[in-house]
Amino acid sequence: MEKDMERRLYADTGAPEGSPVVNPDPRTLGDSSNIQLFNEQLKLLNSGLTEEDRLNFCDTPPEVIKPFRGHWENFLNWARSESLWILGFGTGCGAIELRPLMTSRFDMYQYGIQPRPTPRQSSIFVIGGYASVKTMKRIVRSYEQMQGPKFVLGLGSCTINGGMYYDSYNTVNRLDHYIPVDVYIAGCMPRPEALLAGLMELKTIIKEGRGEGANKYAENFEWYKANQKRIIKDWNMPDYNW
Amino acid sequence: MLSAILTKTFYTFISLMVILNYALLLIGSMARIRAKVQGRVGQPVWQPYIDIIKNYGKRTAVTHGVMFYLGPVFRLAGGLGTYLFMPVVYGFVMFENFSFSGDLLLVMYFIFFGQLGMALGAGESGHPYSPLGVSRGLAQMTAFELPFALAVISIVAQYGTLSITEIVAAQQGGWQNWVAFTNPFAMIAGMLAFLGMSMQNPFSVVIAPQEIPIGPPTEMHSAFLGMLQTNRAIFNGAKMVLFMNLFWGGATHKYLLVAILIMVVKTFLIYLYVNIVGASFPRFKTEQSIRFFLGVPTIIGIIAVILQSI
Amino acid sequence: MMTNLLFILAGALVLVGLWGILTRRNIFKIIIGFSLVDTGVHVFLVAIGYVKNGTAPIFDKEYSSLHSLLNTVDPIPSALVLTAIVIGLAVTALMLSFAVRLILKNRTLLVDGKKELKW
Amino acid sequence: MVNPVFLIAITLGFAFIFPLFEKINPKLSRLAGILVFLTLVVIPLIWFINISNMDIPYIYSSTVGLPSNLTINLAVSYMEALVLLVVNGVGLFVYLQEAYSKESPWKGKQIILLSIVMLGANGLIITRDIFNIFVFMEISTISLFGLLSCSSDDRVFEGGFKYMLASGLSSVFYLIGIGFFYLVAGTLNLDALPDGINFTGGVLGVLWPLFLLSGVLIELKPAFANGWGMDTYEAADYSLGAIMSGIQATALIIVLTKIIPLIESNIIMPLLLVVGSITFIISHLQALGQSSFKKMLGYSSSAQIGLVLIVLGSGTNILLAIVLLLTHSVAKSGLFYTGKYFNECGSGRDKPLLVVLSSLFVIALLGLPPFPGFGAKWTLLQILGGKSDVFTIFIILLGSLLEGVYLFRWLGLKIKSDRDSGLVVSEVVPDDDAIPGYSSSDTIGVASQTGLAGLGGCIKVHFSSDSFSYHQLFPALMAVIMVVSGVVFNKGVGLTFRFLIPFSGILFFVVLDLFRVPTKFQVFLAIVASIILGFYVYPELNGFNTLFGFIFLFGIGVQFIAFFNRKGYSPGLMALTVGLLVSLISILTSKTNFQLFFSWEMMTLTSYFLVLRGDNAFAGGYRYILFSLASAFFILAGFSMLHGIFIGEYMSLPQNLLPVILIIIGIIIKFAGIGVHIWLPVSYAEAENDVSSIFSTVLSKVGVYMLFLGGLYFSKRVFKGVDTMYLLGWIGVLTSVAGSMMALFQEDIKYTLAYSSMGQVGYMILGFSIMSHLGWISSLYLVTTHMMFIGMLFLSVSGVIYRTGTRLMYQTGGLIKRMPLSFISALFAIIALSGVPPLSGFGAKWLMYSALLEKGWYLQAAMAMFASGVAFLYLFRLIHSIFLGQEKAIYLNVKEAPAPLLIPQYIFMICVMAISMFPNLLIKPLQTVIEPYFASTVRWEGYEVISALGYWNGNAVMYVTMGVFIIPLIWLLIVNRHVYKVKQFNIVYAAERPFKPETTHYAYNFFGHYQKALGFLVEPLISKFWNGTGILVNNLSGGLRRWNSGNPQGYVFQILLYVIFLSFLMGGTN
Amino acid sequence: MNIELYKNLENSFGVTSLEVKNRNQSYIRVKKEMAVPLITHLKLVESYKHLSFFTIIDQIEKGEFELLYMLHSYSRNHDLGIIVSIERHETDMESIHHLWPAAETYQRELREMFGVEFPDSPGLYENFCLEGWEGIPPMRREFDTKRYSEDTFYKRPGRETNDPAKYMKEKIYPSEAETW
Repeated sequence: MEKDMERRLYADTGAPEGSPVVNPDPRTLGDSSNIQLFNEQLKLLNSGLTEEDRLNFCDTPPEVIKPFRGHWENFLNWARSESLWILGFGTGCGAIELRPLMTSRFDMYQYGIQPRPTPRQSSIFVIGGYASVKTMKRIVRSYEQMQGPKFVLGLGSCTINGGMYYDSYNTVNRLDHYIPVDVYIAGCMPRPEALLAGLMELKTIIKEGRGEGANKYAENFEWYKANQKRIIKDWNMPDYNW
Repeated sequence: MLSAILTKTFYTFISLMVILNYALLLIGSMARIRAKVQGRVGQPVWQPYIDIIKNYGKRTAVTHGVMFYLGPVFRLAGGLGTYLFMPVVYGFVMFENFSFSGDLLLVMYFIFFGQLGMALGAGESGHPYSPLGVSRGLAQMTAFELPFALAVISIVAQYGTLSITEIVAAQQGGWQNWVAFTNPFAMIAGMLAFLGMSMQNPFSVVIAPQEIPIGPPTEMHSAFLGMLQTNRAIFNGAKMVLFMNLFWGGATHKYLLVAILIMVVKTFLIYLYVNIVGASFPRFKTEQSIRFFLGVPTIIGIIAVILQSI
Repeated sequence: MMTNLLFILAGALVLVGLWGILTRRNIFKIIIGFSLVDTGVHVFLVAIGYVKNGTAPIFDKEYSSLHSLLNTVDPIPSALVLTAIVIGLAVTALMLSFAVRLILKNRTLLVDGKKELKW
Repeated sequence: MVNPVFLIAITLGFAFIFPLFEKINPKLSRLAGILVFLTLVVIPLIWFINISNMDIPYIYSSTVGLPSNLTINLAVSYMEALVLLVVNGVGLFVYLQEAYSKESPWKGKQIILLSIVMLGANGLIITRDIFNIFVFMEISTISLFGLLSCSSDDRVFEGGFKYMLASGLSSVFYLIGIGFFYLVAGTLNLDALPDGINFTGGVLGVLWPLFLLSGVLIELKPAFANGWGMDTYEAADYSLGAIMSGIQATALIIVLTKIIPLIESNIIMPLLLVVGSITFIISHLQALGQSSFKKMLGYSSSAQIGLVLIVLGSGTNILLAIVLLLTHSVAKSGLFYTGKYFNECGSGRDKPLLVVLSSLFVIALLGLPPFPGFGAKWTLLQILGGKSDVFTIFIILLGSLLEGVYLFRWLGLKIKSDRDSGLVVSEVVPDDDAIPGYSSSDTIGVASQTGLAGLGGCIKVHFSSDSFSYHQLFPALMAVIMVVSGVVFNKGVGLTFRFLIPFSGILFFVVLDLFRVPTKFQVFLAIVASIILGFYVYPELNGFNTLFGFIFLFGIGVQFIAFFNRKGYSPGLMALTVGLLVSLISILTSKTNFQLFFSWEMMTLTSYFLVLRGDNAFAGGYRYILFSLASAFFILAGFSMLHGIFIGEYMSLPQNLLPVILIIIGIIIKFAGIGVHIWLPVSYAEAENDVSSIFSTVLSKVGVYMLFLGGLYFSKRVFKGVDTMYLLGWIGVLTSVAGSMMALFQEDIKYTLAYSSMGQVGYMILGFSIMSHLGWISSLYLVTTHMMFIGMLFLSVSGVIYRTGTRLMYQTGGLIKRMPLSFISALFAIIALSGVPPLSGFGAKWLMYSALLEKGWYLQAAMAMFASGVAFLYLFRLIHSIFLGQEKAIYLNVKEAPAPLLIPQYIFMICVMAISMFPNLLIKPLQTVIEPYFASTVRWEGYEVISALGYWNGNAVMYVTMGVFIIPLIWLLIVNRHVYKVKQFNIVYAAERPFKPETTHYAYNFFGHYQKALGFLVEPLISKFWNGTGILVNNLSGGLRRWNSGNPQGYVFQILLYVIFLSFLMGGTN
Repeated sequence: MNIELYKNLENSFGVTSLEVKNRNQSYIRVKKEMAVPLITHLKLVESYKHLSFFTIIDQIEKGEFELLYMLHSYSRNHDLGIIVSIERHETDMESIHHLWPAAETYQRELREMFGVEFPDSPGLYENFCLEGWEGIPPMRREFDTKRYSEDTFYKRPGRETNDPAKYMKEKIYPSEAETW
């Protein structure tokens, strides 16, 4: 049954067969150019904000939080994987593919997956299709507001390489340069089954302890930030959105 | 003295464990039942456990201030308190909790404790949806409190006591002695009020997913949310136990386990009733909800009171 | 008879005077009306003390007897009238002076020609 | 002994010689004038002292030395001496004012004329000859016309002409009357009236009283023939007004008292009563619609004369009439003068002396304590009540209320600040641009300034030379004399020395103000004073009194600390507050009805002036005083019909229903029961913050105290088949529902709190009306604890207002970070107030519901629960809108509330916590208090209180609550490993970022949906009703005003009509 | 389009080159300075009360922008397009927001996408779609979007691009393709 689904999943897409794309290693992809993020006390500069606004935003950078060791962490990872709460933020056309998952045909609830309206409570962010620069800004903010451990699922070819909008002045080509992505699902658009398969894949990743996107983001914070700031011109948010 | 305290602590712990686990399973199974009704498979029965564990297991959290931090604590304390001031199973010391320190009025007012704390926590989060949800919830609360109060007053008038234990005691001796049958108007008013109290459709104005997604706990997450979920279980359990005690004869048997089983069955049915109503109706607007409760249920409650006082 | 006539005269004077006060709008006519009323009252007072065929109330040797006392005109009303006339004169004079000032100010002879004070 | 004729000789002589003097040396001549007028005062003083000391009933003199029937007699008794003293005193006062006035001082003819006016008045008072009365009447009127013609306002000729016509007519009538009288009596000498003659037989017997009375009454300007007099008042100078109303009218009343005994009492008494009542009510109504101050006072004089006529007509002691008359005479002339100064200087806010004086005169005029008129009115009503003359009592009180309406309106308008719109603005939320200087950079400066304006918006004083002239000394002297005489008189009526001593505290603080002692030091002294007061009254207190004494003393004493927050001088503040405290305590220590009512009125007055200190308090103060007066008058009416002492001896009182109803209505108005509540929110809200806190905590309890004082007397009274207490219970519960509902929809914190107090007092009333042990305990428990937690809440909010400068809740927000201590205090207060366990508020709720259910008042219990739910709503709204949510940029630098505001809060909080932990600390004393009335229906097991229905263990609840709170807290602290403290914009905002706290803070129209559902309950129907009543009265007044058309002939016609009316009255009674 | 109306407009506003697409749709051209008077006239007098849309066509070959105001008349049941040519380097145009408040949104968009300025139009410089865009407006034809994308966004190596038509012919519908 599962195999069957997987077949269907990849049948219509032009993307190569195989497992979802792994995250790039940031260190191989250039430096954080000339964007200064921190001051001497390792506080965020929040240079996009006015003096007045800075009072209203927290200026703590994200931290790498070490997981527990051993069975306890495995147990927690199991719980995390079995209780995936999706952030209800439809960033692109792919968001429409989320709806069928809630219906009785696909019923994601049986896998412990359910939608949540606020990033604070969600653990998985489904980027539904192309991410324009304008949306990217909101994606970044929402992603940073989620509490770790948190996972990102890139849905559709656009998130992988820009898809049919690869030459648009306004669509990012590689999502994983801006936020860490755990699973990509190729297709334009992938069907709900594909999405479901991607979620299952994510579950295994989490259970294996590989779903450390949040820590990766914190670790490579400057690189991600530089990439984000490179495209988001009017950065009027704090540097890290708690 | 010390041994008495220790015993009491132990009993309290047992009592809490029972209600927590039962209520979590109840929520899980009810979700599954609803799923079946909708033709879905539905989440596992133990899904609430996983969710709570996951939330407690979150690695980071943010706090907006002291009240935000304490809000869920208040909420849980409210739920625990409400539960602990009631006898759960009639006739067993282990499950009489702290019902000796206050009567029905205490329980009714202790419900406010958690709500106030939660409201304060939600308020300090600074998110506009939180107070919006709180204001809706409080407004609706005053409305359903009226029929509920009338029902309670009717029962008090009927039995001449405010003690829950005594109310339960007065209902012993067969189903025909239950308030539900000796004082049906009070039961109807109370059960209608219970719909509002459990915040399911059509009275889900607080969470209101389409308008103010999730309402008060918008900013609540991680362990805070875990705490709220714990409370949701315990508080729900407490409310159902309260209604069981008030209207449905309480739970009693000479064997403890059987008594608990009776409690389980009765509360399950009460919860089922709420869910059936919830699954069948769309949501009211806040003002419609208020008008609803101050309409028919209140009139029924008044009838119940008048019938008892003449 | 004579006394009654005097009373009637007094009453008539008072009524005429009042009529004048109430119906005339000319300020001087009102004052004249007022004088008429005054005079009527004076006549009334005099009439009270009147004794038919009485003599003037002057004390001398002839009138020392009780009998003669009964035939004198009652002196008290006369005294009253004298005082009242004097006072009435003063009031009328003041009234006239006020009236003159009023007319000069309002440029009208009518008493209600220009009302500044009311309600 | 001085011969009375000297009075006439002196004045006349002075009038002749003065021109000569003035030619020689004007200054000296003026001094001589002082001497003469002083002599006029001294002579009656000597008489007065002699008569009272030497028991000489009469000083008698005949002008020519002939026997009394052949000459004109002058006679002075106790009464005449007193009246002369006052009238000549007023004369002296007028002389001093006018002869030494700065601009256009009186010279030559005016002073001569004044002297002759005095001659006339003195003559009127002392002469015993009917015709001589006429002469003096004419002398005084003619000289008055002379004075009028010297007036600065040239409209005076119009007015004077009308006056002349009218007074001419009246003298005509009087002459005719003399004629007829002479026909009947054969003499005009009052002391030589032949015995055994039937004065009133036959036609002549009707005619002479008719004409004599017409003559005198018309001169007294009775309604509905008084228009001419009012027109004269309008145009005449202030001094002339004072002369007309203070000197002439008084003298004429004395004339009346000379004529009255001649006429059979069954004719004259009803006549005077009718005439007086009509004049009293109609003139007050006419005064109500006046915009001209002088005319208003004129009508008021006319009305006062009406009152005196009522007194004369009711056959009570003539001395009462005299006292009322003299009070009126002095107060009215004083008011004419203060009015003059006010007219010269506009708003009186910065003229403390003027404000004080005019307040005193207004109070004296209204017959409120401590002035003689108060005792007189009280005695009068007692006598009337003894005769069960309900109608007259009603007329007198209604008239007094109407008088209060316009006098306090005038006073308020004079005292109000320039910013005060004079309207009740609670319903209108100001525009957005009224948000205090959001864009400005030094916003905190603005905020603190407005905050200061709110708190320190006191009557600013500067005794600079231009605002203070020695002219004001004379009114001041008059006021002092009046106060002293009032105290003496009221002492005669029934106050004891011991009772009066505490009131000297007011004087003490007034003196401190005069010496400009800083407020902080005064506050310190006030605290000391309240402690002394406590020791002073402690031996006299027992039972309820001890409890309420504790509440009053402790409540106010603790809140005195908050006054330390004031800077500089707040003149009058401490005097009034101490006065309030003293009055409250005196209410407790009163032994007689009179003492009780005296204290009650003192309480009303001091609190009224405290309200008026607020910046926008005109409307609030106005409503406050009107409703308080109405309340006091209802209570007064009740007392007067009680036939016994109200305090503590109710069981022996006659079982009349009417006084009970009246007293209860009075109390309902005082505690702002539903329907008569509209005064409460606005006055509490517009008073200064620390003052409103005292009002809400302490003053609101005084109505409850009165109920408990009446106690069982009120119970078991059946009104149309319904127990009055049942009705009162419903009023209580409806008040609490209404108060809570209205508190819910206010944007203004102080209005919220004010309505909240109203609702809570409703609970107390409900508890009382249950009339059972438990009910009373619940009521008293709530009284005590409510004092504490509303104090916490009010002071906390005061701190916020002080720091932020705004009272609108939605403008603040997120202040928890800036003012954590205030927040904690407010939090505890709202937990307690809303009755959430484990704090003491739950105790109150538990006791009350137990009592209600025990009593069988089920629906009331349900309503009370509903109200308490609603209370929870507005309390949450309050704490959320102010302390939680988004913080505004302008309040970023707001500091914690000042310590003087925090300390009382925390004192209260400690008390609340203690009571919550150990409820028996409070309940057990309450039980002993109630023991004499009801047998206890609760019993104790340790900390557990057990009623017939349920049980409550405050101690155990507290421990369990702490347990269930602390254990989850510890769990949370363990589980939460990495918690990041974030700022206010770090919220989930639909992936956007917030830009403005103003639009992110959900606080405005917080319960909009509730308003949609239940808003119809708070439609301002009651306000509409009262506004409608106000408009109705105004229209009535307008209509009555129009009767006086200003046409001289019209006035003549009115006079004739009046005479016909009188003749009907006399004929009717014959 | 009613020919009399066209004649009228020709006389009064110098309208040229009527192009009738069908019974319900016509296009006319007008000079830049007469454009707004003409539109005002059409709205107020000639019942073209509805602004269907307002857009720009970049005629880079002619060196001009064609502004297209599409008006609709309900009574005539007729769409009238008014084409106004402006120089590509003189990109100021009179605003019509006073006629239709909605025009202000169009103008905001056109300012952002083409860099055509409409002085006095409210909120003209507020973000419409792009946030903080720098450089030449992206809808201008001299803007090379592909190069911009390559410069700005990280290209993922290994991506193949096919011509859709060719790809469909070859891979998806090879048999039907012959019949096309």
